[in-house]
Amino acid sequence: MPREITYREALKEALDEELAHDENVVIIGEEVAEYNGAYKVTEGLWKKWGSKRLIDAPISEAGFIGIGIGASMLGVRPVMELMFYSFAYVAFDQMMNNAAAVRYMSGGLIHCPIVVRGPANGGTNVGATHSHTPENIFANMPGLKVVSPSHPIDAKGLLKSAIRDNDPVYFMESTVLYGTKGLVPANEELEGGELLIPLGKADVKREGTDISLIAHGRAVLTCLAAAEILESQHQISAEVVDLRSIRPLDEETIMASVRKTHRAIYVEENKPFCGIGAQISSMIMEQAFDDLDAPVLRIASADAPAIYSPPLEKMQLPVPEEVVARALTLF
Amino acid sequence: MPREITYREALKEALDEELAHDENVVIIGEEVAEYNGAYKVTEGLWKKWGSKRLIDAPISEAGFIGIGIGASMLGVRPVMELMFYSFAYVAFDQMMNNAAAVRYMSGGLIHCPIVVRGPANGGTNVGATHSHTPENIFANMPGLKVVSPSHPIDAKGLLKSAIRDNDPVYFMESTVLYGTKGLVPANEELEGGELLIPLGKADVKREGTDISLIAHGRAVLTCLAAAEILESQHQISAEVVDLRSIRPLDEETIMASVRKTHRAIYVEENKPFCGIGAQISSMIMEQAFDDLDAPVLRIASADAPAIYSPPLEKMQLPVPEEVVARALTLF
Amino acid sequence: MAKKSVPYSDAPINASLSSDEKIELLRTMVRIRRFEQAALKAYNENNIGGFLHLYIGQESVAVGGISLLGENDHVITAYRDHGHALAVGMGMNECMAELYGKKTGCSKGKGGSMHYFAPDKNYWGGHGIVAGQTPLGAGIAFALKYRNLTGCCLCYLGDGAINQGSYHEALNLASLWELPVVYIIENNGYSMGTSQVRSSAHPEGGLAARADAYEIAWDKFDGVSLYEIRAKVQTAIDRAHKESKPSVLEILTYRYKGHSVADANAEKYRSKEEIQRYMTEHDPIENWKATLIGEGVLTEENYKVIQREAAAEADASAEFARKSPFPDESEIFDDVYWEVDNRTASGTTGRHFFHG
Amino acid sequence: MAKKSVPYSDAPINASLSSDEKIELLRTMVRIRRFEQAALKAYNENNIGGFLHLYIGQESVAVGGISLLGENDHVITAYRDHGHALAVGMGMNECMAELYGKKTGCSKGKGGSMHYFAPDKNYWGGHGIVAGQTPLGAGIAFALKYRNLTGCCLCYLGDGAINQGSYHEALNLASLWELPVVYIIENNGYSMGTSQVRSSAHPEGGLAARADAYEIAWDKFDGVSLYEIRAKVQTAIDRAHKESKPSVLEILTYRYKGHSVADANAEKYRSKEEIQRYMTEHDPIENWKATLIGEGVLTEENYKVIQREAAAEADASAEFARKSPFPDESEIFDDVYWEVDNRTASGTTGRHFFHG
Ligand SMILES: Cc1ncc(C[n+]2csc(CCOP(=O)(O)OP(=O)(O)O)c2C)c(N)n1
Ligand SMILES: Cc1ncc(C[n+]2csc(CCOP(=O)(O)OP(=O)(O)O)c2C)c(N)n1
Ligand SMILES: [Mg+2]
Ligand SMILES: [Mg+2]
Repeated sequence: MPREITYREALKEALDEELAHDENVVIIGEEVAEYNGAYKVTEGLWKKWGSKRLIDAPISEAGFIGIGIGASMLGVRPVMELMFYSFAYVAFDQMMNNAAAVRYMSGGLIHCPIVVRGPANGGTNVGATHSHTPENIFANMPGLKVVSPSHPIDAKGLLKSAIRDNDPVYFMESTVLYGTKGLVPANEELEGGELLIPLGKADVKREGTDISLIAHGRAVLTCLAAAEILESQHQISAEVVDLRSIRPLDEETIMASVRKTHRAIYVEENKPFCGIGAQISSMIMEQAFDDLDAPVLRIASADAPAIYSPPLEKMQLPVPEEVVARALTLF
Repeated sequence: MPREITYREALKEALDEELAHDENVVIIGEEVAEYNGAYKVTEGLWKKWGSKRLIDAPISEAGFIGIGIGASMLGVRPVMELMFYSFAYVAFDQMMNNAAAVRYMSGGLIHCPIVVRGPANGGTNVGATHSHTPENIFANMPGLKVVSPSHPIDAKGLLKSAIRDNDPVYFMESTVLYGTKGLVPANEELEGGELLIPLGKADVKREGTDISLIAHGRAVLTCLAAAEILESQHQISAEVVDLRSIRPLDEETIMASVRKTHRAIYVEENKPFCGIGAQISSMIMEQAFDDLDAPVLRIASADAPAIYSPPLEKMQLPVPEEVVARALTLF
Repeated sequence: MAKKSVPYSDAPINASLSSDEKIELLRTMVRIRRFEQAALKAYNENNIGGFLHLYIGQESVAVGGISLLGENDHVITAYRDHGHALAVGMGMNECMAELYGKKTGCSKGKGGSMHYFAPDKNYWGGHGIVAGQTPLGAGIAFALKYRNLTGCCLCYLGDGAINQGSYHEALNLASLWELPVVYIIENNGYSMGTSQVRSSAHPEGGLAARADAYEIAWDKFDGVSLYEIRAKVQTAIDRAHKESKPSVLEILTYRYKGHSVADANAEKYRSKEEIQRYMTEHDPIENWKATLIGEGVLTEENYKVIQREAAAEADASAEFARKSPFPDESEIFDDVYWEVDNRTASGTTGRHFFHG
Repeated sequence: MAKKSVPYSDAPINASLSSDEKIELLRTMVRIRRFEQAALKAYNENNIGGFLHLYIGQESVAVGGISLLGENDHVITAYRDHGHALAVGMGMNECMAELYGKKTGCSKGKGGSMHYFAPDKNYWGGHGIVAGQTPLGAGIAFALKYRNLTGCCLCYLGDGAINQGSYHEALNLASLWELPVVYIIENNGYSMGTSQVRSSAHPEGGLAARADAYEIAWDKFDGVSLYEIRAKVQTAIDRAHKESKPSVLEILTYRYKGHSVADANAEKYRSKEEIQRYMTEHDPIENWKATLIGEGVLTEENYKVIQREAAAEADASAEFARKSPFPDESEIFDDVYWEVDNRTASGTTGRHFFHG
C-alpha cells in the first residue's frame, strides 16, 4: 500500500537508503549532522550513521564542496547539502569548473560522482540573497546535470538516482515543498525493492488535450491548480508536464504533449531572462513550429530581486490565476 | 576624419577619457597598472595617471571586486578588470548579491556604480576554465546590466556610457577582437566632443530584407561574413542586428527587423542551454508569431566545455558557413 | 576620597563621558533589547515573515563600538543587524515596519530583518550572505582613503564568518593597501548550532589572532563592559585614523536566543545552564546599569523609567508598523536600477524588465 | 676518511638513496627541462596554442617532493604542471602531444598545457583557476582518510595563489578535519608581473607562516637542493601518514622564463641581473649535478649522456606529437558525461546536449 509521506521524508528515505546501499556515500554540509539539518532533511541520520557518514562543515562552501569534488575523484560519493542553494554562489567556481569540466579537461580520465542538494526557491520571505533559483545557470554548463522534483515520489526516486549517477548532479529542492505530502510506494511494493526514477524522464502529471502546461519544481503544483480551474471553469483540458530533470531533458515527452495540444505555456519560479522557459519555449517553437496554434508563452517570477515583504513576495511568483489568464489568451 | 583604431585602443581611450572626466573613476585589477594590463588594454595609463587611479590587485577577485562594490556605495566609481571574465566565478557572490541586490534590499537607498570588464570569450585555446561566456548568467539577474561590444566604436562608446552609468554594468569584451580595427570618430568631429553610445540601443550593422541575423559580441562579425556570402552566392539579403547591450535590451530594433524580414537566426558564442539566443528567440516568437515565416533558429557554441585542441576549438564556435547553411533551410 | 574606578573607566575616551552620555548608552542598549522583544512577540503573532536573528545579549558590542564614531566613520554588519541599526540612530518605527514588510520600513519592506540600511547615518547594512559584507567594509575604508577623508569603517562579523574565503581576501587587501577598516568579530560561541571549536582551527590567541597571518594588529576581549569595549575599539579606530591601518578585534559575547527565532535546537546544542550563566553573569545591560549605579550616575528609579519608555516606544513601533500600508504591487519594480528610478536617458533606453 | 656530507644528505630518506636513484632524480630534472625547451621551440613555431607556463628553474620542487611518494600518495597542482607530470612518470610523448592538441595527448588534446592528468599515477592535474585545486587536494586527502588508506596528497600552489579565499577555506578544513594534505607553496617570487611583496601581507616567517592561523605546522626553505627538499617534505609526509595532519611548506625557487611564453614583460618586472643571478647561483640541476659529482656518483661524461638522451627524447616527443592526428570532430562531445560515454541507461535517457 503506497504511503503518504512528505517531500522531506522522501528525501530522507533516499539518503538513508543510499547510505545503506554504498559505504562510499557520505553526507557533508552545514548543520547536517548534530543539528539534524537546518530544514530537517537529514533528521536522525547522524544518530543512525555516525560522524563518519554525516559530517558537519563550517561555513566554507567553496572549501567543503571542493573537498567533496576532490574526494569523488578517488571514489568517495559525497552528497553535499547547501543550506540554501543561493550559497552555491560562494562555491561557484568549484561547482562550474572543478565539478563540471574536470572530466572533459582530462579527456575522460576522471569523473566526479557528486550530488549537491538543497532548497532553491523563493517565496519564504528571506530576501534577495537567499532566494536565488539557479537551475538555468547550472544547466547552461555541459558536464552538469540539474534536477528539480515537485512531488515526494520524485524527490525520493530522483535523489536515489542522482546519488548513483556517476556525473555531478545539482539537485534543487524547495523549502516550500518540504512539508507537502504525496503517495510514495514502500519498497516492498516495488519490483527490485526500491524506488529509482531515472534522470532525463519527464512525467505527465495530468493528462489533457487542449494545452500543455510545462513546468519544473513547485511551479508544477501551480500548473496542476491552474489545470483544475481551466477544466472546471473554462472546459479547457490542460495537460501538465513536469520536467523533473532539466538536464538531461526529456524532449520527447514535451514534444509529444505539444504536438497533441498545439498550445503550451512554460511556468517556472526562475527569473525570466534566459530562464528555463526561454530554452523550452524556443526549443518547442523551433521543433514544432507548424504544430503550434499560438506562440509558446512563458510565465516566470517577477523580474526583480526577491522582495522581503510577505504579501508582495507572493505577487512575485506565478499563481494559478495568472496561468489561467494567460492560457485563456491562447484560445 | 574618423580614425582607424583597434578595439583595444578604443577601450583604452574610453578609460583614459573617463579617468580625466571624473576623479572618482579608479581602475582596479590584476596587472592593470605596472604591467600595463595582461592584454594591454590599460597600456600607458598607470604611467599617465599614477598609482592612485590604477591599482594592481593580488589574485583575490572576490576581495577586490567586493572592495570596489563597497567603495562605489560611497561615491567612488571603480572600473574593475577581470583578466578573464571566467574569473568572475570566484567573485560570483559579490557580483550577484552585493552589486546586484543592494539597491533593491535597501529600498533604493544605495546604488552601485561599478563596471566589471574583461574578455569573455572562447576561441583562444585556453581550455574550459578560461573560456566561459557568462552573458546569460549575469543578464538573468535583475539589477545588473550586461554589455558586449563587437566593434571598436561600440567598445569605446559603450564603455564610456557604462562608466557613467549609476548601475552595475558587466562589460564583456573579447580577446579575439582586441586587435581588430574599425573607424572610430575623433572627439573633435563629434557634437558634444565625445563618443557616448547609450546602453540599451542595438545597432543594425547591415541592412537587409530577407532574414535577420541577430547576434552580440564577436558573433556579429560571423553574421556579417555570413551576410556577404548569402548576398553574393544566394541572392539573399540579410540584415545584421548587433544587440550591443544585452540588458537593457533594445527589443524595438530587433522586432522591427524581424517584422521586416520574417525570418531570424540568433548567433552567439555562448553555450546553448538557456543562452541569450533562447531568450531572444522565444521573445521574437512570442511577440511576432504571425509575422514569422519560419521558426527562429539558434546557433551557439558546441555544447561541450571549451576544448583545448586548436583546430577542434574552432569547430566549437559558430562560423559563417554554418550560419549560411542554417539560413538556407529557412527559405 | 578617590572614587573606586571600574576597569577601563579611566581610558580617556571613557573618562570624558558625561553622565548624560553614559545614560544614553544605557538607554540605547535597553531600547535595542525592548525593540527585539517586541519584534519577537510580533514574529510569534505571525506579523513577521522569514528570519528574525535576535541580538539580545550582545547589545554592548554594537553600542560600544558605534558610540565612538564620528562624521566619517561608518558601520557595516551581517544579518543580525537590529542592534547596530538602533545604535547608529535609526528609529524603531522604520525598523519595526521593515520587519512587518511595510512601505514605511527603512528598506520599504524590501529587505526585511537581515537587510537594514541607513546610508545617511553611515550605516551600510545588514547583509545576508555570511562574510559577504567583509570586502564591502574594506571597500568603504578604501573610499574614505581614496577621498582623503579621515575616517574608518567598523565591519562586524560573526565567529562563524571567519571561515569564508572572502574575509581572508579582504584581510590581505586591507593590510596590503593599508585600509582603515576595523573588523569586529562578535564571538557569541556559535554559528547556528555549531560551537566555535567545531568550526574554526585558530591560534591559541583566538579567532582574531588569525590576523597575524596578514600582519594586522588584533585584540581579543570580553564584551560585557561598555568601558572595556569603548577603550579597545578606540585603539583600533585611532590606528585607522592616524595610521590608516586595519585591525581585527574579537569580542566575547553571547546570544540568549536561538540562531534565529526559527532555531528549533537553541536549547539543545547549548545547555540551559550555559545560557543561564551568561544571562546572570554576563548581561551587558545589567553590567552597565550596575556600573552607573555604582558611579552614582543612575538610580533604580531612573532605570525603571528608561525601561518603561523603551518598552512603550517598542510597543508604539509595533503599532506604527501594524498600521502602515504594505508597498503597492507596482513598487516591485522600483529600486532595481538607479537609472530607471530616476527616469534618466539611460533608464528609459531599452527594456530593463522581462516579466510577462 | 669521513666523507664531507652535503647538508641534509644524512637525512634517512636521503642516506638510503642508491646511486642509481640519485642519477634518476637528476635525469628526471634534466628531462623536464629538455621537454620544456622543446615545448618552447614548438610554441615559437606555432605548433602549440594558448598558454605555455614553463617550469624551468623550479624542477627540484616537483621532483624532490614527488620522489618521496608511495602507493597511496597523490599529487595535484596548478597550471604550471609539466614538471610534476614527468616527475610522476608520465611520458614525454603524451605530454607533448597534449600541447599540440593531439588525440594522443594525455588528455586527448582536450586539456592543453594547463590540464595534464594521470590518475593511474596518482596525478590529479593540472588546474587553471588559481588556487582552485587547493580544496581538491584536501578532498583527495579526505578520500584517503575516509577509505582508511595511509597516504597523503601533495598539493602544489604558487605564491600568488595564497590570496584566494578557497585556499584559506581549505586550510581551515584540513586542520579541523585532520586531513593528510601537504600544501607546497612554490614561491618563485612573482605572480605574473607582481612581486610577492606587492601581493601578500604575511608574517615575518613568510607565506607558509600564515598556516599558524589554522594551527597547521609549516616550514620554509630554499629549493635549490634536492636533499633539503626531500628531507623537509618527508617530515610533512610523515606528519600526514602518522598523525593524519596537514602541513604547509614554502619552497623558495625561481622561474627563468616569463609567466607564460606570452609574457611580454618577463624582463621588465624583474631585472636581467636578478634572473642571471638565479640561473648561476640557484639552478637546481647544476646544484644536484655538482652534489653527485662531489659524491663520486656522477661524472661529467655521464651527465652529458643524460642531457643528450633527454634532448633526444624531447625531440622525439615533438616528432611524435607532430605526426599524431588531431581528435576527430565527433570527439567534441565525448568525455563530457561519464554516463553518456559508457552508454548506460542514465547516459541514454533524455537529451544531454543542446547544440544545433
Ligand atoms: C555563505 C553562507 N552560508 C551559510 C549561511 C547560513 N547561515 C546564516 S547565519 C549562519 C551562522 C553564522 O554564524 P556566525 O558567523 O557566528 O554569526 P552569528 O549568527 O552567531 O551572529 C549560517 C550558517 C549564509 N547565510 N551564508
Ligand atoms: C582566479 C584566477 N585569477 C587570475 C588568474 C590568472 N593568472 C593565472 S596564473 C597567475 C599568477 C599566479 O602566480 P603564482 O600563484 O605565484 O604562480 P606561478 O605562476 O608563479 O607559478 C594569474 C594572475 C587565474 N588563472 N585564476
Ligand atoms: Mg556566532
Ligand atoms: Mg609565483
